[in-house]
Amino acid sequence: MTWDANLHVGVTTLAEPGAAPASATRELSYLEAIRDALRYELRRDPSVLLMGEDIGVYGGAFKVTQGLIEEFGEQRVIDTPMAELAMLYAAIGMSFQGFRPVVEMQFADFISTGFDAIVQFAATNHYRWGQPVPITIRAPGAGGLRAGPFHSQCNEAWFVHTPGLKVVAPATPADARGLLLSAIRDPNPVIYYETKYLYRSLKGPVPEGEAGLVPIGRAALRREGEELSIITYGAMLHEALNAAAGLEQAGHSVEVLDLRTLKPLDEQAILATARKTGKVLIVHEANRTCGVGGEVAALIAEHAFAYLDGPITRVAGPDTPVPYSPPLEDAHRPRAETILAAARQLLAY
Amino acid sequence: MTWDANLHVGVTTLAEPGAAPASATRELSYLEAIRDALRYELRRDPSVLLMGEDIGVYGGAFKVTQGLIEEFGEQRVIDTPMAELAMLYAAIGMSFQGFRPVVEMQFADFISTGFDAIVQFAATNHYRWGQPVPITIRAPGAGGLRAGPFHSQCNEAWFVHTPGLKVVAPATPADARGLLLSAIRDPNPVIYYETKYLYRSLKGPVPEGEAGLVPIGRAALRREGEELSIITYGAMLHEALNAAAGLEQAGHSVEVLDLRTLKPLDEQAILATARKTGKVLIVHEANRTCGVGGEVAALIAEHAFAYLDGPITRVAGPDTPVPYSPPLEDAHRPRAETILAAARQLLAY
Amino acid sequence: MELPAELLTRAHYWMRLTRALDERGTFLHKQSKIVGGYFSQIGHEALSVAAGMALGPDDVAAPMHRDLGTYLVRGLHPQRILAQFLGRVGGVSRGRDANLHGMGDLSLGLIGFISHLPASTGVIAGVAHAFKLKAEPRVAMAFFGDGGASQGLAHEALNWASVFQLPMVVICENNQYAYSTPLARQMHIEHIADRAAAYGMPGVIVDGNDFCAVYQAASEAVARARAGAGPTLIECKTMRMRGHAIHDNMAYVPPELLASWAQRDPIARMEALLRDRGLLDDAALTALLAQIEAELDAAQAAAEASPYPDGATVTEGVYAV
Amino acid sequence: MELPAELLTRAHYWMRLTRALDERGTFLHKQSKIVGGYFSQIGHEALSVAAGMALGPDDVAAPMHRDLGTYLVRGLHPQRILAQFLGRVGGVSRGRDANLHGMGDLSLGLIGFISHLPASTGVIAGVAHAFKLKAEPRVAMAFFGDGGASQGLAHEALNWASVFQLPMVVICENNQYAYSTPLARQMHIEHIADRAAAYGMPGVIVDGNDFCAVYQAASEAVARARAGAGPTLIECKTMRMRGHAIHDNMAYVPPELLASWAQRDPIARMEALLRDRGLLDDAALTALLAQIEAELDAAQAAAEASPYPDGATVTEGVYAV
Ligand SMILES: Cc1ncc(C[n+]2csc(CCOP(=O)(O)OP(=O)(O)O)c2C)c(N)n1
Ligand SMILES: Cc1ncc(C[n+]2csc(CCOP(=O)(O)OP(=O)(O)O)c2C)c(N)n1
Ligand SMILES: [Mg+2]
Ligand SMILES: [Mg+2]
Repeated sequence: MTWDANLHVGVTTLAEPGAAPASATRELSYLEAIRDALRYELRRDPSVLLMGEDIGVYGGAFKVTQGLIEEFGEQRVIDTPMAELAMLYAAIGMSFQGFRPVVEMQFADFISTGFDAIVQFAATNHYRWGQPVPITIRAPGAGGLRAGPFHSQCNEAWFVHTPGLKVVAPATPADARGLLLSAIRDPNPVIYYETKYLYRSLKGPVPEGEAGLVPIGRAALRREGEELSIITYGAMLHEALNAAAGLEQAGHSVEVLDLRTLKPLDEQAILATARKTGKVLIVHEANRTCGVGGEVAALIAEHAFAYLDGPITRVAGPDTPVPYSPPLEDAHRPRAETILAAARQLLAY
Repeated sequence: MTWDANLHVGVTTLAEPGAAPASATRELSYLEAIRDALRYELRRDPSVLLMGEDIGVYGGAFKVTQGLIEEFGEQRVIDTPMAELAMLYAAIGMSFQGFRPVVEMQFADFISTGFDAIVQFAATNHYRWGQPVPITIRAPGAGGLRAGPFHSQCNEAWFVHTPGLKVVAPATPADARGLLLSAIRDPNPVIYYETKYLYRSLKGPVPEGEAGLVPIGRAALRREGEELSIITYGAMLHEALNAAAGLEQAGHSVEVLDLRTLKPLDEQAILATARKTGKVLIVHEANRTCGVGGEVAALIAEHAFAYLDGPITRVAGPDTPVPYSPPLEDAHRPRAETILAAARQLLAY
Repeated sequence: MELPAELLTRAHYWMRLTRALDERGTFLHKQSKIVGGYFSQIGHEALSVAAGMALGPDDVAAPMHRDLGTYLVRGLHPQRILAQFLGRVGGVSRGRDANLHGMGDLSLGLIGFISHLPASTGVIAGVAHAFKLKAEPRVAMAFFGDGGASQGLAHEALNWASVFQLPMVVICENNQYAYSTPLARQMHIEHIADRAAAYGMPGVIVDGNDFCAVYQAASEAVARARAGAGPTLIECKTMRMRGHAIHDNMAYVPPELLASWAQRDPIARMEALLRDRGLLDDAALTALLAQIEAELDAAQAAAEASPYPDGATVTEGVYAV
Repeated sequence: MELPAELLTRAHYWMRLTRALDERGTFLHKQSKIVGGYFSQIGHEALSVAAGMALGPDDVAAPMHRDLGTYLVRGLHPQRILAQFLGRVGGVSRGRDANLHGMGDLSLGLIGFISHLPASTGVIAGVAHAFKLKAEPRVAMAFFGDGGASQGLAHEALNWASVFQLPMVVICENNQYAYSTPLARQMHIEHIADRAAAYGMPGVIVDGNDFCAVYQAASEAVARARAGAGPTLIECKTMRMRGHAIHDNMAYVPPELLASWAQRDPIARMEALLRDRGLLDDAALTALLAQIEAELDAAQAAAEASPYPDGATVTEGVYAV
């Protein structure tokens, strides 16, 4: 038996529902959309620079930055020593002198090695002495790739809890580009969670130029429905959409909200969908306890209580490290089927 | 104007409701109870040792470990270089050779400097290769002492989210001792949040010997009531009890649940009180978003939904660093009055 | 090389101002006007003032909790510092950060300090990196202590500075203790400057209580950095003459050690030098001290006149807009 | 000093076994039987085997992702390693951890590796600390690379070991690259061993492709540590002969550099030595290789016979009870 042989083979093409495609769009993979955003910002703004381990000559562990050192030179695409903490502190220092560094963590899992720079310095600085810290931290996260406990983490909740940061998690190529543009231009430290699983497996239309900007703090309604709301983000959006399609076949009308920004959460959109359907299913790949789903549930339980017709339900990664072996990882990572089962139960409530 | 001149003056004495006092108890301050637990374990178990910055000769920044190096020697009360990451990794290594290290973070705020050792190594090890990591990390946390953004943090949610850790947060001298005994004996990494604010301001009866053990994972009902449940932990317990007393005078019957353990949460006790009163107010000093309160709310919204008579409400520290200046810190830290106001609103729902 | 009279006189003023301000801070804490912690820097005046004076106006420094002199030299007004200590709106952090934390003001080339040592050494590496990328002839200066030297970040930042050959000067203030921990428990070597070799950068040892020695070493390092020749590590040997913070009675410090360092007081040495060179006499000193007290009285009055922040503003400013 | 024939023959077996197992791993990955990543260690056989053999049975090692030889020498059976690579229940981590991560087994004195480099150097400092506290004559050995040397933890752990004078030996495997990053981008010095002086410990440079050199240096360091004379840093100069991981074609490595190191292949050198000393001939080598293939065939069959873990067990074992 071999596992995941076709993990990267079936490419999903996602139409962006709701938004009429802008005049100029291209079909890009999720990864290409990220690279496109980096290139676009590097061209547009001379203060933007990239830093990271193996991002220059090698083009990055996932080749996201491939070709950029050739175009922009090693002054703007900086291969660094293997030192996440110094790297992130250095980015802060550069930002104090007019740069807008975009720092690549080789995997989101290594963000913990530079934790202090983010949560203690960058997050608090503007509050303390008024100096903005316009840095972007790219964190390639999440699982499904048989990469084991240290290359599959979804650790966004650490930062969603920490005041002073912004956290985004695009689920589509258009958002991957659009949110990265916004992150780089934001005067605050933004952690940009990109989903490795989607890098090459997902393609979609991506608006060009400024038209593609996606504002931080705004969720996207990916599917409208009446009976149930699924609230999710990242790779789970696609599992949720599959589940919703399955439910439609069974005659159910399901709404799917893609959070896109995890901090600040789009409370309005969250509460609007909860109030509309009265039944909420929250889905994320990250470990359940104290994850973003808990916060979303709490917001709804406080501010949309009167509209609820059933228990706020969560489908999330169990509270374990992400295991390596395929049957274990498959049991760990929520899938359309898991979501379907939970949704059916909630619909029947 | 001078602030907080009598911050440490008024000593509250807390009777432990519910539990009949064990035959042998002493009145100890919260700080003395911690020291007593350390001494008790050091005497009982030769594999227990203490490590930290300035904990030996100096007796610790807060004098928690005062006198212990004199009694147990510098082999068991180890003054370390100022290197939290090495310290925590060393503790892991020591635990692999039969020791049970208790590591003091000088302030909970510096736990982020040793973050990797905790969340990447200690938390995952037993799951990965089956070797337990029996270490205890003492984290003196929380505010109210005019100590500013880096000596006042409540960062427990980072660890509550991370699988493989246990997290406790005693609110009384008896629990301070009893949970520390349990933490040290637990075969897993336990983060022990002690509240600096209570060190000398709170005294209470503390059972002696083995009778004082408090199991990890069990909340304590500090006050029984019918109309509303306040769920809280740490220093906020005392604000909540004050608020509950105030509400009683206004004719309201309020229940107060002290979580004591934050991971694993005592879901049974949480759901029981929520089902009983139907109205839940969650209180913590930590920043609101993605805090432990969000998780508690989510648990209730999922598993006690049918019993709810009002929105699950949270009173928490706002999403900012803990500011220094007294009027700012006072506005940041929940107090009995804040809790009262929220409770009144919920009671009126 | 003999330093010019004007420079020494200026340095003397800064050193005296630093000590007087520090003593005022201690007094305000005794009066409970400053709440929370307070860090005294007595004994550090020579190094903090000299390092600060070695920089040019466009350079950037990240002083730490005992480098009050550097803040002053770079132009941070005592009024803003006192208002900071007192938690007032007029303080550098507008009441948000405590004591010497968060006293950043880039218009003065100052990075605000956070507790997590030696954070600002990492930040300074980035500032220096920016100068290099922009090809600006500017220098960035970091400070860390004998305690901070044990932190991984000290290593990472020094390595970073040397890999990229950045215009950075690192002042290591070896004051023999990190809180209660003596040097020998912090490291198994005698000279922190010897670590410079681990990064292929020059390491210099100076008497941190001798203004002229620190000034000369720092000026050379600044010149090297400005010329594009890379970073330097300067170890200033000194002694923390007070407790770690105000509540600490320093029982762990052998009295002989303190006594021997008291003989080497940086201000006394500076004044002996000035007198030797005919630049100071009793009358001039008395006048200077009176002038400084008057300056500080005015600064304190203004600081105390500054209001406490309004609690309602607690959530303001978390994000830049 | 000439090493005994028996020892060299044993070392030769381990080195050949290491390479054969590694090549099998690569092949299993090509076959998609191993999924996810795979790290080859070709070129590291001398150092990983020699370091492992310098330890005694009660000592503890924390090898990293290219120290397959050390795992084998310490007694980890190829069957458990292959089952680990294949994600089976019979693997060291029972399918929970990936490739060479998490291959810990304290009954063999092995600490499981995590990705976050150089984590296990910190853990080993603690193991060594425990030995010292218990006054046991045991030694703990850490491994980190030229990349890991840039991490703050490398500094903190070396400093810790020297402050407490721990029985610790640190093998720095300088294989010229950290992923695509060449040494000169990682540090501004030539010899990582020179950093030992920053901790007041001996630093030794050896040819990491020469079994005898590594064995002798490691044995001396182990003896020093066991005798209570404190830690040693040994830098093994070697070359990573494959890509960082299996997907990496190493286009960034100058072909001449690779070619020159190919001349210094550790196994070829060992075999030349053995032939010189009359301990090996063609027939013996053929027999040894056949024996190793047979051993690995059996190990692989047993590993493949081991089941995948049951998905239902995913939440088991997070906590020790
Ligand atoms: C990472 C970190 N751990 C612990 C502390 C608590 N702490 C504050 S100052 C200090 C001692 C610092 O010593 P040193 O670096 O020598 O500076 P000094 O106070 O002697 O000037 C300690 C342990 C801290 N600030 N940061
Ligand atoms: C803290 C951390 N950051 C990044 C990585 C990603 N990574 C894995 S191996 C590697 C290179 C390691 O180089 P080196 O230490 O020289 O070991 P080598 O692979 O050359 O044997 C990198 C960057 C990591 N494992 N840990
Ligand atoms: Mg010091
Ligand atoms: Mg390497």
